Amino acid sequence: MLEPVRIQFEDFSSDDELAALRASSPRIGGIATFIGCARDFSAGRKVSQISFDTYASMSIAEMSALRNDAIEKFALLDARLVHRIGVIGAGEQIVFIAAGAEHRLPALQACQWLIDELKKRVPIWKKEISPQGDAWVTPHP
Amino acid sequence: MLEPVRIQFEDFSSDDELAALRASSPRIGGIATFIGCARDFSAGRKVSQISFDTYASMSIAEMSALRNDAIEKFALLDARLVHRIGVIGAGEQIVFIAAGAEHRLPALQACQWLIDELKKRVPIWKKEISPQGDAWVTPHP
Amino acid sequence: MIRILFFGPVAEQVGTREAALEFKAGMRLQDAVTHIQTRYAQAFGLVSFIAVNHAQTSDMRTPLNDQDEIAFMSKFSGG
Amino acid sequence: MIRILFFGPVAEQVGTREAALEFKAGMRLQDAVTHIQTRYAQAFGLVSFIAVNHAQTSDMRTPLNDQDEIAFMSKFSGG
Repeated sequence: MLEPVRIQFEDFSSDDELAALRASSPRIGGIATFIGCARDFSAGRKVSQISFDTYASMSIAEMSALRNDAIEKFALLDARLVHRIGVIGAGEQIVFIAAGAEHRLPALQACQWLIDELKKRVPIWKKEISPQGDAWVTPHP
Repeated sequence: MLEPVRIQFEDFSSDDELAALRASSPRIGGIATFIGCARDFSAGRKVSQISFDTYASMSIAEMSALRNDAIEKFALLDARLVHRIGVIGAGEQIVFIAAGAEHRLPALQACQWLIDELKKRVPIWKKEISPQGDAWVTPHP
Repeated sequence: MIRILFFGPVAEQVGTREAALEFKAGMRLQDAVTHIQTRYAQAFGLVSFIAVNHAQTSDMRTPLNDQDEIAFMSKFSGG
Repeated sequence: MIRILFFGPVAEQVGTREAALEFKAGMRLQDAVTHIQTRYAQAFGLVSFIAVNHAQTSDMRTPLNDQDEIAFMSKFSGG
């Protein structure tokens, strides 16, 4: 059984995550997901790969807390968060978020809230690898 | 190759749809999806199946127009809409929407807009089948 | 001939998914509506939208052509 | 011993992912911060958040215990 909150090197399957989410309750009427992908272009430069580092134990703790917060705040039936680390090629998947609720609006709102909060609260850092050199990404405030 | 707008009896695979969406551009940074599922409970009654009818040729025309409208309105790189018809068991998938953009906000906004508009503009009707009898669903205004 | 289509709750009430209406030169949407309203009074109470050749319209003066397809539809409930 | 952790840009600047600091009774977070700030002045400029045992804190009076884990982190950029 796939854990609902994970940090992993391997790619993920949306079908597998959605099957796990749907198995949690037959009362789910709406599932919103967000998938972040590695763009091949950033800040005017071609990007070939993105390398991710994390404080894994704190990330898992923060992602679990986020999941619990979202379930409570939006009355979700279930939610899942998966973030990959290591070196990810352009066009590949980075992060998966899913929120399942009885109706669509809370699912969609929770999904957006989860990805926004993940970016703020989860200790993960990315470095863009391009033919012109590597650069850590500094988020704008 | 899977068409980006479809009405079909068969179930769909999010992985297959997402692979087709991601193949459209390596510049996609965010993909938002919405999946509607058949709830096992509605208006106080247990629901065992939902039966869908459609005016197929008009639905395809409306869904294609919706896709074009969303791509323009939210500057999406691609979008997909799949709706199942026929008899769908409780817990099963009904509808799939995906919106891919360079950044997450337009993808999330487009996804919500697409499912809201689909419900308003696409000629599909559902009948809930329950042990207490069948009932066409009348949407609230 | 004009092709008349019914779906979902309307089709169930009418008892068929399709009907035909003889085309006459100069016909307008209002003529088809009046015919359906008379022939299927009870089902017509469910109708909220009308589409002529896949496009919704509420303009009853819309001129009809032979082979046109008119759908009488109740409120949508997909998604 | 207190375990000091660095990640991402901070680890790259420091040149290591982990350092150790001798624990002394009565130590507070401020003592660890002063030590790191002195020893890795340049990397410290990148630090925006500090976590003690996986929980972010900005309270420099936080008492430390032997075996504590302190992370000096730059702004997050995941997702």
